[in-house]
Amino acid sequence: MTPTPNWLRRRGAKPQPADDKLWEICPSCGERIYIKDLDAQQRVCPKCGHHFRLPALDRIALLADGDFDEIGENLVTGDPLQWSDRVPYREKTQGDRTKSGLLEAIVAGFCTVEQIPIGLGVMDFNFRGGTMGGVVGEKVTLLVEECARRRVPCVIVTSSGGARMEEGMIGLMQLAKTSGAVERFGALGLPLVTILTDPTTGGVSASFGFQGDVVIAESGAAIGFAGRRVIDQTIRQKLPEGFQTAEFLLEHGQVDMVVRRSDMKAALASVLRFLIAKGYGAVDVARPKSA
Amino acid sequence: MTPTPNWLRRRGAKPQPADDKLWEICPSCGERIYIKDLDAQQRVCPKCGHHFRLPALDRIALLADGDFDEIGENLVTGDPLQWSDRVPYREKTQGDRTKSGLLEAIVAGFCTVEQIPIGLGVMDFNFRGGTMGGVVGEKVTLLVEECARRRVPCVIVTSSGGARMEEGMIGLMQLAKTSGAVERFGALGLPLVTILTDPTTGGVSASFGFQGDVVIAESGAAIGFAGRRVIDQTIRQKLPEGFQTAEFLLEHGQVDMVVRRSDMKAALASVLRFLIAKGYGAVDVARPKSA
Amino acid sequence: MNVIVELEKPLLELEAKIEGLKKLNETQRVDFSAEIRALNEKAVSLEAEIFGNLTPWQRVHLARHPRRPLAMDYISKLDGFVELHGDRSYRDDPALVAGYAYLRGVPVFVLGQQKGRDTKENLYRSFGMAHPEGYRKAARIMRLAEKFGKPLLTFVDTPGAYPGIGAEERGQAEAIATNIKLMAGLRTPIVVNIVGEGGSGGALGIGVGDHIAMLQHAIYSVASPEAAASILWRDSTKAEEAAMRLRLTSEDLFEFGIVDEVVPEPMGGAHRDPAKVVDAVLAADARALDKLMSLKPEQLLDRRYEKYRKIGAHEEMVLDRAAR
Amino acid sequence: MNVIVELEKPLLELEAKIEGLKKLNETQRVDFSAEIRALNEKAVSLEAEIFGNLTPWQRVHLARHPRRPLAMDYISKLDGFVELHGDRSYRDDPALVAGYAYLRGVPVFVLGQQKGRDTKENLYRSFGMAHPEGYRKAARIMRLAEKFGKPLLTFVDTPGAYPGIGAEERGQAEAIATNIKLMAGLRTPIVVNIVGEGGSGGALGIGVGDHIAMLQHAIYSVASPEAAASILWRDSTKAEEAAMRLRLTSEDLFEFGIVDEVVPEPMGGAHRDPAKVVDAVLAADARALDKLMSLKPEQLLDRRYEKYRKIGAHEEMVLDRAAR
Ligand SMILES: [Zn+2]
Ligand SMILES: [Zn+2]
Repeated sequence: MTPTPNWLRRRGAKPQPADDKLWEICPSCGERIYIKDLDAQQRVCPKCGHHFRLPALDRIALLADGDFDEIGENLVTGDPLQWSDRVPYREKTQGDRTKSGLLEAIVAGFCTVEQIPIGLGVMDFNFRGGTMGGVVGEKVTLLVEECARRRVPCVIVTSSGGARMEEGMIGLMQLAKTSGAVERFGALGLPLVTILTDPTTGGVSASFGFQGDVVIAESGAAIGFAGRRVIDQTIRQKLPEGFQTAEFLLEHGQVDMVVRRSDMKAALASVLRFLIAKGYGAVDVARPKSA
Repeated sequence: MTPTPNWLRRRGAKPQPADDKLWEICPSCGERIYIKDLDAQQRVCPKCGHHFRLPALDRIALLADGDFDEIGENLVTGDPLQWSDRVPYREKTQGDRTKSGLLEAIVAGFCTVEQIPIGLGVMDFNFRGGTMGGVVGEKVTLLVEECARRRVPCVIVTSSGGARMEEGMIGLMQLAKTSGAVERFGALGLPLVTILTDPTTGGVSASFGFQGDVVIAESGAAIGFAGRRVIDQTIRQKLPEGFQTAEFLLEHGQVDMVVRRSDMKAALASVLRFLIAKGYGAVDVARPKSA
Repeated sequence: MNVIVELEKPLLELEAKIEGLKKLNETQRVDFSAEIRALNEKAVSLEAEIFGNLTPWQRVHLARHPRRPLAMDYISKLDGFVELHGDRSYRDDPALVAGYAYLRGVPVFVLGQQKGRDTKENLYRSFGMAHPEGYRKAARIMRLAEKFGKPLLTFVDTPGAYPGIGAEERGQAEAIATNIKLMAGLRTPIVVNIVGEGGSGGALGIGVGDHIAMLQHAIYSVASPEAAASILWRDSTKAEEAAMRLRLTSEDLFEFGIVDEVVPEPMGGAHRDPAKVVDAVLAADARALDKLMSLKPEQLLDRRYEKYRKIGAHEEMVLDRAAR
Repeated sequence: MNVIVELEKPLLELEAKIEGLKKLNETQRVDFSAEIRALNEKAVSLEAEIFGNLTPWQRVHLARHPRRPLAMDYISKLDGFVELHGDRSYRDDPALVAGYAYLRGVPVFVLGQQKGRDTKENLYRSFGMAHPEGYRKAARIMRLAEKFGKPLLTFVDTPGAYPGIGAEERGQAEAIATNIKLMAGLRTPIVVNIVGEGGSGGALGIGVGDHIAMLQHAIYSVASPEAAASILWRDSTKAEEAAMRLRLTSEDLFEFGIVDEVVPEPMGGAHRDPAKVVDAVLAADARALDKLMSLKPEQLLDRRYEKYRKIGAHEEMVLDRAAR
């Protein structure tokens, strides 16, 4: 991985894992890998190529050329349901902050990818399983709206178990809220490219995840609508080999391409460069309402 | 059936069948039916409800309230390929004229259906198996263009084996020509309703047949793209029960409804009345280019 | 077993007894009117006792009551309903009914999630859980509604989108995502009715609109209580607790600004007087449409955008490096 | 067996002999140049003899020649081709390749019907016969081309749309009908290349455009000769006769105004010099695009409409009641 960029240094040190684990076991081939080796390899198993989940800041470092101007960085959830089960929701999110080093399950901002200016949102599974509550919905909406104002493409990297239970219907409504922003954005002739990474299910796949003009899936990612457990309980039959993997979705016509992490930046840049290239006719773009 | 309307009397007597058959055998139940009984029953088997094919003029009499103003009624094919196999194409079409009482495989014009003014095109299987050559394409195009000018819905009743072999690529190009007209018509916010009757396959199903805003299939009609023989030769396996019937297509999501002949006029009028009813907002209709 | 069906048993027995007495009163020429009056009073107080203070879990069961009016009970009371079938690509999905009709003379396209009344119909209708082809049929109808300038009326009643192999293979997520975006930008008024169960993204797939009316005892939830319990605690038997926490009742959602109108039900729930409830819902829809039809398309779309734009629950944190 | 493969055998043998002599000439230091010259002259006259006057049926086989350049041979010579997959609903169809690339610096969306080079690949690609999901993938790409203002470049090479149970169940007719209408109104330039077999509606499903270029020895027919013979005479062995009557060569179609440009092939067909043919096709496309890109959308669409509007073959008959 490239040396830590300035914006990342400004954010402060990466969180330390709670336990002082030195290595991880590859769930695919069983290889025992030193964490610092894994991190140096973009968290891809050096033996079998299995893609471990990537924290949002690492993903940004992987895709952005250099600086990253974050937006909505100080938004935190208001706990609208005053939720408390074993542990109050506010305590849970406090734990997620420690675990992920983030205030919420998405980091959004502006950067360039191979010199192409874009808005970039990256979800992080370490924060509440990447679930979408009011803050994720708000930040995605802000990002898309700001991309529209700046007339730049929008890229969203998803990793999410769906809508966040602890915010109830506020969570579900973020599907409609973000979709409204995506709809207006698309009408301007600007591209939304989504990158679905492990895992992308539920409300995030059923909203902006699959609303991309081009939908890229990362190798091996689990992608779908319903979770495996729910499907198991409903149909009580064996699921097919490779069910809900990126490759399975490609075969079933659901995604444009499956890309390995090492090729992701180049693939994304190629798609973006093409979509924004000067083509035929002037796309009928309304002027922005505010600068 | 209602008494012969004026426009039909003006066209002259119906053609007499070449042989002096008095009865037909129902292909579905084997019942022997006197032809005049069959005609009196809209050519529906009184025993099992099997729908025999309906000549274009009978179909118009069934659907139109009264008068029918024909357009393109004197168009005949120019034999662009100078086609001759066992019999020259010009002789074949001469035979079709005698058999069908028509100059070509479609009759097009304007009428009202339950007081709703529409353009109506009706294909006739007795003329070259209802195939589409240059004349059918031209008449469909004229009809759709004239519907656009008059701002009335367009209804097309199909019965066709597809593009006409004897006109070669001129025939195939009618798919593109008619589709161009349908595309412009649709952009005006005016409805195209198609009624697929037995049989509708090949180039007609693959153009305006399935381009209707609402697609109605007549009970029991064979509808599809490829002919059964071609499919048999390609896959060499048993075709499923009821394959390519109207009911099969309904189950597979291809048509909006399956309607019996006796209910067809009411069903069509209901759809048209709804689609043209004053709704929300002014549909952004460009003014016609010429009156 | 439905807990409401259990709860209401003594009430139904009492009512049967009253009916019996009434019949005797008429046929036997014996005067039971005093007894009837007493039993009626008892019934009213029993009803209030049973239904006066339902828990969220009981409300869930009321929303799933086997005799509760279903989508087609509303749709069939519109004038001249005609069903339109198919997604034009794969299959006609009976779990999602589509068509056109007239509401108090206004031509509308209609969508509804339809459960079955018995096992056979439930299998046919997949218990009201639509497959991707159902949502794609709905998308086709939405586009027709826009093209022909007809408002869209939807009736939501689903445990959720169907979770199965074929549904995943054919892109359940994509189908719902497409519909939500389509409804967000549809240039015609959309009135949504939550009449039974509003289950998650499967409900929202026909549930984005300008006016969201919800029956008093319908529920609408980010996930079914069973699924939520399974997701939160890996224990679907904790559904009752989930129901309590999820804030899925009409009162909750009205308070959150997620539903615009709560349509009252008779004491004991919609199934106690279906005809009246159907009328009340359609009357609410007619009022809402009347208002929406007067808006220009741009107003309508701005209003719809703002409606969802403001639903959230975020606070600004004073940035403090130590807190991160 | 391909009749051209048979016909060209003596020529290939002669050419092998010449190659052998050339090698000897270089390595053995014996001068065979006179012999080589004589054999070369013989080869040229043999080539002219074989290919100078092909029948339509032989032309059909030339268009189906196993070594003829296929869609991907053209597409892979565009700059930076990236494949995009899937119809987002059912399946990615390998018979219809989609993606984007640059043609002489111009960003274009690309569609091509791809046959296989061997049995295995042919099974994978369904012999270049697309299913409905292939046409629906194409439709998705067409809409992207319009949304992002990129011209569309298509390469037609198919015996026809796949005729099978699944294809019919999933609406082959609807899929093609949708595409033809979509292309008729698509607000971006469309350049179509008929490079091998143009088979019926299956070809037209990606074949409506502003400029139709056709390789000299490609064919384009209302139905394959075999299917036409079967339809006309219920005898598919009469395909040779059908080929003759159908007027399916580039010369015929240029005369009818159905193709706008015929791209010449080397003597003997495209497979005799694939690189040169691929270059010639892409050069023709670049010229066509250059012209089309200067038109305003309304001009472009009017021109496209008129192009197809005028294809016909009708005469006016003086109405005479007796003749009817
Ligand atoms: Zn590994
Ligand atoms: Zn019969």
